[in-house]
Amino acid sequence: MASETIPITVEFTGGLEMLFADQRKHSLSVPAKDERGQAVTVGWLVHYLCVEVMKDPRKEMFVLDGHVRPGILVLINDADWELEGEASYALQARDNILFVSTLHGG
Amino acid sequence: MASETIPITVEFTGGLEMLFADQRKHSLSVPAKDERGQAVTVGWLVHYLCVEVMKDPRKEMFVLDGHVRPGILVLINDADWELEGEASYALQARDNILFVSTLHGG
Amino acid sequence: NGSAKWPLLNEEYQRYGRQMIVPSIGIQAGQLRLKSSSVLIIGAGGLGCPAAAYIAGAGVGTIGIVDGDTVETSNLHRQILHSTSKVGMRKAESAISYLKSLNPNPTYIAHTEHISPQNAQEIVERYDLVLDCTDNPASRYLISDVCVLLSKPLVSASALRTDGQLIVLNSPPLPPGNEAGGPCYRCVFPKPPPAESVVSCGDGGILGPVVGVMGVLQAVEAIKIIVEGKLAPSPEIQEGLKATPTSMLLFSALSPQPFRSVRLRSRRPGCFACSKDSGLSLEGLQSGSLDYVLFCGLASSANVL
Amino acid sequence: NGSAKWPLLNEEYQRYGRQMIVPSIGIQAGQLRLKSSSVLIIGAGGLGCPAAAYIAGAGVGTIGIVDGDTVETSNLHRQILHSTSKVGMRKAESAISYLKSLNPNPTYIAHTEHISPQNAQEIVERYDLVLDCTDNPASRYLISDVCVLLSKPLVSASALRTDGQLIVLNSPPLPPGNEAGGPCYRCVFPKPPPAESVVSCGDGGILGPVVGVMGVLQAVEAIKIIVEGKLAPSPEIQEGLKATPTSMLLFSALSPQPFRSVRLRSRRPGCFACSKDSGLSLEGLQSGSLDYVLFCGLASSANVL
Ligand SMILES: [Zn+2]
Ligand SMILES: [Zn+2]
Repeated sequence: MASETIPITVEFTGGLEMLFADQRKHSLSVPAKDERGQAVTVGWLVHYLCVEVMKDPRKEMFVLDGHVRPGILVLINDADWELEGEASYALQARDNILFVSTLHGG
Repeated sequence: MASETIPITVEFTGGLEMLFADQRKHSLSVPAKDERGQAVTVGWLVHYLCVEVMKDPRKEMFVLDGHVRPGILVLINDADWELEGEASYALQARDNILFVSTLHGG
Repeated sequence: NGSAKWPLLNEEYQRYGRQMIVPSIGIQAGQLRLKSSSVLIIGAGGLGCPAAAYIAGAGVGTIGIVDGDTVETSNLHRQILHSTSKVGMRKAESAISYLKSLNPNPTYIAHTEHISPQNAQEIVERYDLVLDCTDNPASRYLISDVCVLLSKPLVSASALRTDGQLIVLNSPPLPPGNEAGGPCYRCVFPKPPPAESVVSCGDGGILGPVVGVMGVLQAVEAIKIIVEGKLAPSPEIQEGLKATPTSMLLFSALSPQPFRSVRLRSRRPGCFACSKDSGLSLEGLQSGSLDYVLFCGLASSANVL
Repeated sequence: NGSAKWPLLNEEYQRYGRQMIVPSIGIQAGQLRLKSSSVLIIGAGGLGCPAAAYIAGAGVGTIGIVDGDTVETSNLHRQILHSTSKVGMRKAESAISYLKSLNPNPTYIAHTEHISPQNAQEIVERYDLVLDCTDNPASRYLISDVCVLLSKPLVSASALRTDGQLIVLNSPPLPPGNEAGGPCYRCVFPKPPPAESVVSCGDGGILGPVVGVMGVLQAVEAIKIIVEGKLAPSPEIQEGLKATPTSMLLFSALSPQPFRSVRLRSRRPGCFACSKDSGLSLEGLQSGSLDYVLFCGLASSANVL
């Protein structure tokens, strides 16, 4: 049980991919439960990405004060995470989590 | 068993929707088996759409000589039906079948 | 005058004939709506140039262009209304000289200044619909706020490198406090990004046709809003409206699936701009009590369009 | 000259700087590839106008425009390189006069005639890449065939009413019989549509920015092919290539999900044009043994661009 994992897809766009080795699409297997035995959430995933996946030292370009930094939209299966319970949303197998950095150029 | 149905989505674009009451997206329940007890195929669906769904009398704009007319692409879950066995592809629940009339204007 | 038998001039039937016969435009109703509407394009750069060309081509009656900049050589790979001989000229005037030669029928108004809290009301209130074609967060918050205060639908786009984004805001454009209105920029982005995370096209680069696609798509959305009669919903229609979510279109030119639509929220309860607790007012805007540059951080303040 | 320290002129660094710093372009390699490439745009209408503007803006070295038509007022809502004062002028020349004022650096070549089996080889062989911006099936089959025979990648788009389609064909442009090449138009559409099912923009109507979006997207695809070095894969690269499927981008302006990418096939075994059993030859084309108008049916023959 402790080693049960769920497959998810994480994508970055709008320049965020540059913080993740220039890779837009990441197929990940994440543990089904966190260290306290709770189902893993998107909030957990953000921390996991920051600590385990992101090699770029500029962590503050992704997470600021413990939250996804302002100007980044989080989409769960193409819907704003605010429609899905935000950070507390429990990850399901084959979920697609998309992080979009808002662009301002024109 | 005889009344078992499968839910599919059929879409028309590129002007074909005008032959189908100007409706681009149709949610249909089709019988799981044809009159001979075989799993229904896309070929069966084309005939069904032509006879049961299409109200426009210009049938030859959709089916010609028993086949989907030249200039219409058939996509099964967003892939050319030639990659999926063409007319003999057996429909699955929640399949999306898209008919695209090729455009020539510019 | 919609009841007149030939409500358009002969030249107009010729010029707009190909779009008038598109069923969703409507032979005369749609074209008359375009002719009687007014559109403000804020920014005559990589987004504003292609957007303006198609909005003028389609026969929108009044078109305003806001830009305080002058044309530079480095603009020309993507700002296709300008030309080499216009380097040094005001962008708003350069753009209008092109638009007049494409279609002399519309009334064109050049606003050769950057949009600011002081001039925003005076400029925006003369138009029915606004296109945000600017290039920095401070302008984007200001434009959204003034569109909420003046009940104007807002078509907003942005681009950088090989990516683009498009979002229709405040549509339907209902008064602050009416949760059936479309969300505003602050509903989607309540806090501005840290200044050091904001990259301009000047610093990050931009592929010309990438920003071009986004600008043309702004014209598509603007024409749809006008032709479908959604500029200002009548009070009866407002009664029946429910909370309106919006969607954002993402474009990544290098991706095998280059476009993606994502569902965003409807108006945010407690939004600083569009909720019943709104802290915005036209007086506050005029008096300078809202400092957008400070709000967005100084690093992005170099060039407030 | 890629090894020279400053292989571009000072004006070019200024003009193209914003796109040169996009990582996928490459500061100098990508820009030099654009400068040394040549692109043929067949059709200076609703697709060709915006495509040409961004291809010229980006600094492609040689740009040819093929069009036998003259500018009409009814073109101007969507054919944004022309202008009211150019009504009656040859479209190819009108377009080039605009392009020169946007960017004087490229070499521009006007082909003021419709493409035909007789002139196609002579025109197309001078260019590295072709954009099909025409408006009828006979031209589309002819252009695809000649691109297969001359090994040119082909970026093809079309539009009608509020819909558009985009497909990259013959990319990589390997010789007929090499199944690793990209599919051609005949692989996807082995039989032409019945003539009575073909609707032109003149008859069916077209929303200007809808065809505009498709034309700008053609420029995006053309620039990607050039910058990524895919114009003519070297023999070593050809060895390792596998069958290349293609995809088609569908645009429906009125749909809540306006864009959709669908996967199409790779080269069709037995394709009349690109398989080892190809029935095509340059001699056959020249001699008129292939009658494209007859092949596509007379109803579409009124205006073979
Ligand atoms: Zn709001
Ligand atoms: Zn072929």
